Amino acid sequence: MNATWTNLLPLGIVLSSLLPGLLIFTLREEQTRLRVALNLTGVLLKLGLVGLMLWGVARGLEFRFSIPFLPGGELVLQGDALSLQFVSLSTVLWLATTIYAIGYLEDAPLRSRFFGYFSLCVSATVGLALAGNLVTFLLFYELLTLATFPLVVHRGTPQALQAGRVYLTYTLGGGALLLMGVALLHSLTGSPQFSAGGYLLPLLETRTPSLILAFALLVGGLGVKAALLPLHGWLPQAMVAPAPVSALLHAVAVVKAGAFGIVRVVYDVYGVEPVQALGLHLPLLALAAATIIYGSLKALQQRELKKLLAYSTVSQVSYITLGVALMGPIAAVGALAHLVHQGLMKVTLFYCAGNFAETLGVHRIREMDGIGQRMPLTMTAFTLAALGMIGVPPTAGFISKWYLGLGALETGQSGILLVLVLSGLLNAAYFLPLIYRGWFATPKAPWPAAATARAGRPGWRETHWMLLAPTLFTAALALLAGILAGTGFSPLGWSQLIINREFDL
Amino acid sequence: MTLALASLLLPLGTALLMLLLRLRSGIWVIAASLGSLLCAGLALHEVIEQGVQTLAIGGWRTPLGIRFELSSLTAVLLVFTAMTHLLVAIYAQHSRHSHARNTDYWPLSGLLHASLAALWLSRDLFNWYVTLELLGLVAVAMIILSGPRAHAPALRYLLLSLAASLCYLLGVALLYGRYGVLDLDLLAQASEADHSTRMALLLMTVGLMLKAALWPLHLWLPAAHSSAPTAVSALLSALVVKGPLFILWLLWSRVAPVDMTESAGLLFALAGIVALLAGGWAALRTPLLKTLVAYSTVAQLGYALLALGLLLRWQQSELSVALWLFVLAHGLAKVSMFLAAGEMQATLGSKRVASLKGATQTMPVAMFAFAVAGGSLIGLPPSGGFVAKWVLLQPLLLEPIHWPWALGVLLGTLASAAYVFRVVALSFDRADATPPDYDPDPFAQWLALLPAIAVWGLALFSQPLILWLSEASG
Amino acid sequence: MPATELLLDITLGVLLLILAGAALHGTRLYTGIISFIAFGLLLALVWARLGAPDLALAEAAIGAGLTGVLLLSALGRHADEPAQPGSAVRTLATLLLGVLVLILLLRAVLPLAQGPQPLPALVNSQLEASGVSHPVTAVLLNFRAWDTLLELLVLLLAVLGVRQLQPAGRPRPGVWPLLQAWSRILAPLSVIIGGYLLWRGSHAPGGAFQAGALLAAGVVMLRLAGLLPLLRWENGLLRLLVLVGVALFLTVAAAGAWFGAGWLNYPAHWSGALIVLIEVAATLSIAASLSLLVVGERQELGR
Amino acid sequence: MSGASLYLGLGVLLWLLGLHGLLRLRHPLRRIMAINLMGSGTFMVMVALASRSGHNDPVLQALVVTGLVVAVSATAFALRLAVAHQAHRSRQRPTGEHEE
Repeated sequence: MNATWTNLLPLGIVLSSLLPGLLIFTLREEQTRLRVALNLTGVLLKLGLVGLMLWGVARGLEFRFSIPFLPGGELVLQGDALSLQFVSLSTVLWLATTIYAIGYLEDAPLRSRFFGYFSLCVSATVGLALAGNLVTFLLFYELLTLATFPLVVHRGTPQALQAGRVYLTYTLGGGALLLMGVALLHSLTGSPQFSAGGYLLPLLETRTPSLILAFALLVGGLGVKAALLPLHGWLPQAMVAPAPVSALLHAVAVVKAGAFGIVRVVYDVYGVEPVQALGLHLPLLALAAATIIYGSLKALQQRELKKLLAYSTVSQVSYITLGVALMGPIAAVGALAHLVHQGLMKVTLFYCAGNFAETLGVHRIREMDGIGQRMPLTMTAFTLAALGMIGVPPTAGFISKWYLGLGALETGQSGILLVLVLSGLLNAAYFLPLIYRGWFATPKAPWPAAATARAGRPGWRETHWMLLAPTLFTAALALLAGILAGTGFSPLGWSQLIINREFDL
Repeated sequence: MTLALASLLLPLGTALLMLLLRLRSGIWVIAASLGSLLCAGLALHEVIEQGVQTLAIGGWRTPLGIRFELSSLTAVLLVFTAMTHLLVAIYAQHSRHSHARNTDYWPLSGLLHASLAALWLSRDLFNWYVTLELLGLVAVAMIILSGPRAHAPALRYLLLSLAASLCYLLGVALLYGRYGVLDLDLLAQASEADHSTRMALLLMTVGLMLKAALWPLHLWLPAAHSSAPTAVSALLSALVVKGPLFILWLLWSRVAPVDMTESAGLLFALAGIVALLAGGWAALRTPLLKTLVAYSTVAQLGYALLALGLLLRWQQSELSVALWLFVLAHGLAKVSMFLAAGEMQATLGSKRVASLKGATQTMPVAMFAFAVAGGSLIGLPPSGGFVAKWVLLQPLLLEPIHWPWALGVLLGTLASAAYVFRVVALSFDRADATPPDYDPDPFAQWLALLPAIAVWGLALFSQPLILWLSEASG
Repeated sequence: MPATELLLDITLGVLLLILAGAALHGTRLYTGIISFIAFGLLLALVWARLGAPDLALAEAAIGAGLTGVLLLSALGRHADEPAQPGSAVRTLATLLLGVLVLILLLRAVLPLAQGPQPLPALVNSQLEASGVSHPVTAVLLNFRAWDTLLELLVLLLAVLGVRQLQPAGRPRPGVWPLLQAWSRILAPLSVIIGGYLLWRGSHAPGGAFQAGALLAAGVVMLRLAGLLPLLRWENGLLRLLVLVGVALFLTVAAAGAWFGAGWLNYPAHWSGALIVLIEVAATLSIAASLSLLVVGERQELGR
Repeated sequence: MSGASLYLGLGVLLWLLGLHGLLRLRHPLRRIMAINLMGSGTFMVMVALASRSGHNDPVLQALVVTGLVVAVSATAFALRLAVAHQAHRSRQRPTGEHEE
């Protein structure tokens, strides 16, 4: 393999967070400046590299790095349009969350370990996004599980440990299923590169049972991370993790890894035709629809803000699966756009929840009464993101739901429209009261003067700037993604590009 | 071949010199292991370049003399043995808890190394009996280094090991009586499926399975391996139990008549699955740390047994690759696990698993080593354990009729995940951390991490490795 | 074969079985051990009957002598075991299983009374080249010398193993005067016989192991009589004695490999001399190791 | 029935007797003797095989010599180990310490 820059760029993108992460492990606790410097260098470098790759992919360059690994399955990292969608999202949100986390964890213990594993997680996510075949995908998928675990149990309390055990039980079980599925497909054809339209068509006739079982195993394994219905139990529990972890990992990296995997399996491994021929999309569709409704219903019953957001994630991530399972190009555009939109909105919501908790000690929904007067900026961001989640135009959430609805009509699954409408109503039912409470209810007690060192005062300095800035940044991005949806470089535009390539339109 | 012999002789000569001159420093063994590793590596290179080599010892051809054979598998095993010895020797030289001071640890470890090398090279049934006895005695002698508390398990191990040798020897006697030769290849050419051959194979199999602690003859292992000094536990689990396995594999894949292998293969494979589950369950239940690691050896040997069984049942020689990959990956991972466990146990002052609370803070590197090695046992990519499992799974998954076996592998994976993460999850408990008795020793912890990293590195090296191993099994 | 011989064989077999049963199940441990020693002696007779005088010599020295001393001295340490409650059902089940296994084994073993034996002829044809005229010695020290080398290592390992036990100083019983008197005669005798066996080994039954075992028996006897001073492990001479067999063997092997003839390949004209040399060294090592194994004490085996 | 067959059968019987003793008996000295019986049985099979058809097989006899050395070394080690174990136990018991 020639070591040209196009070959090395995917590796560079992975290493740009991996190496700083490994270095951070070796730092002593009090080397704060060096740690921050390493973190930021990694983030900015990665941002630059991703930008370079975006530019290249838009111009039709190919980025591919490979080393020999298993017989018939190399380790391949490649940058295509789909992977870049996820990579860009992760990188931008990593930037925001790193700043957020530095502020959030100021003076907390074990920061070297935290940031070390945090960088590893991002590396695994990016690697998973760039994975060029199933074996590579599997590898990063498992690494993501391992790197996330220490963050879930970071606080080291019995409660955190319990959540960690649950998390591991689910994800390792899922990992084992995925391993079996990948190995099964590998035994049939090896692990060729992901390609639009899949590579299993020739086996459709002869290996039907194997293909069906493999699909079930793969979706079962990926469904754990994507929090599909019977496999979602870990996500609400994992909310004991510190807020930046919940924000980046459980709203974006981990759950999206599952959803992204489903996209890859359906489009680039099986291909649309075989999936339809085997009738595999229907159970997936039913599962996704059920999860959407179930998650919303559960969210309605929650009293803690983070738990509510967690169930909302369960519901919202399944939109992506739903869009994929509809098997039409328009729905697919909606699904891929939602991958980004949901990420931006949900991360904002988690930042806000973290701000409330850190500044004023607010964890429960009841305690949010009148919080908008004390923290207007955060509450504004929260409102924007929540409206997006409900799907109010012109927010990003509206755009993706619109496309999903159109897609459902296009493929004749009009029942799905009903699901979308119902879920929108449910979303409104659990988000609107929050917005109402925040802005219009009167606080039960006066806000504490300054609960912690980083608590600010009302106005522009309502909380630590490192907590506030990322919140506003992502909220703005979520808004812009909706308003500028028509332009070529919006998430929607990019999704269109991907789908044109996938469906060969 | 000269290089392979040198790889055998260096540790042997060093051990004898150390005894004679009363040298007490581990430097000598480290140097000898390094030299042996170098020779073994060169021997491997030679085999790859020139193909399988044989040596008639003393110039006497078989059937009269004893034959050495250097295949690529043998060379890989020589490298593996030397590497493991080198890693463990560096640890033992450095660690405060190794029982290497004021004992015969060093010469014994040299003799262990030489015995293993002799076993890998030999292809003579009776010569294997002597090497098996050597292995058994040296293992027991090293177990009792840890003091009188180890005497009871050591005695039990010794007696069972002797009985197993005699089972094996009776089998050898029957084969010799039936065919009049002792060389493996000559037997392979002559063997027929008659009553004497069956009985001989049965006897030898029982003896070898007992020595290799293969389920259901594994009961001696947990106590023996967990009561040994840390460095010794590592060597025993990584290497000693693999010796009999090697002979078992050669016997069944070369000598046994085909119609016997199919039924025996089924039994082996079933025993392998049960070993995976029973060993995993026992590891999950035990309150003691080193016992947990020892039970994990029982469970992991189940994979090897499963691979052996299926290889015999379906006559698929590529499954030997899976078998030996399991052995290599398990060996390295187990070295790391035992060293980490021993170091933590000694520093935290308790043998219990529960004492590892908060170990990620008090002894982060050792705990990390334990977790990383555990990852390979579970088979997480990209570790050596993963590659081995992958190679094993390929033929299992290809035909729907074989899927039940894959289910067994899946369950085994989950069982190993359960016992590894039982420990790992506990170590994150910051609320109630066990304070260390001594200052943790960072260098020893890093040494424990080294083999764990090596086993993950094995994955990147897997393509040539698979090639060499499949050449040897073809 | 004549009926008398068959009768003798059957009698021997029945006696052996009775003694073996008594060794395991004799009511007192002491009885068991005595039966076991008697079993060893009888076994030596069987070896002689079966045309294996080499083995008969070895068995007599070991089975009856060394193992007996070891067992008896171990008995001093052990309390007699508590009687094991035996249930009739279990005994019956064991018996049935035993009979079943026995039948299977017999079916496998008995057909072997006629089997191919290519090796004896081959040994005889190569005997000239081996450097010795006794076939067993030729096999042990030339054709399968590698086995013998490893066997010496086994012996060494046993000594090392006992060393790790840090054996407790045995309370020395008052020496029995008669034993002292006898051993003054027997011990030199054992040395002489041992030397003779060693020398004879190259052309007739006998050899390093038998000679070493006899020498060891002599040493043990002298020690029990309190006539032999302790040799400390610190003493280089003792270590040299224990190691010389293996060391010399290995040196010869390595020299062979180095100077071209090949691993364990004796140069043609020297093979007889080299074998004798190795045998002498091996005898010394075997004698030293065996006597250490049997009567070695803390000072001899300790640090 | 020839002498060789007789001793072949006897050897197997001794081997089995030893095995049974090893599995059933608890006392270490008895078990060690049982193992020695197994050894003697095995050697008897080998020697009987060596003496079949009249002429002696020197290879088998040599193997038995080697086996005998191995067996006696291991037996001696086992006996010393049993003694040491016993000594340790009897040292511990009076002081009332418990083994784990």
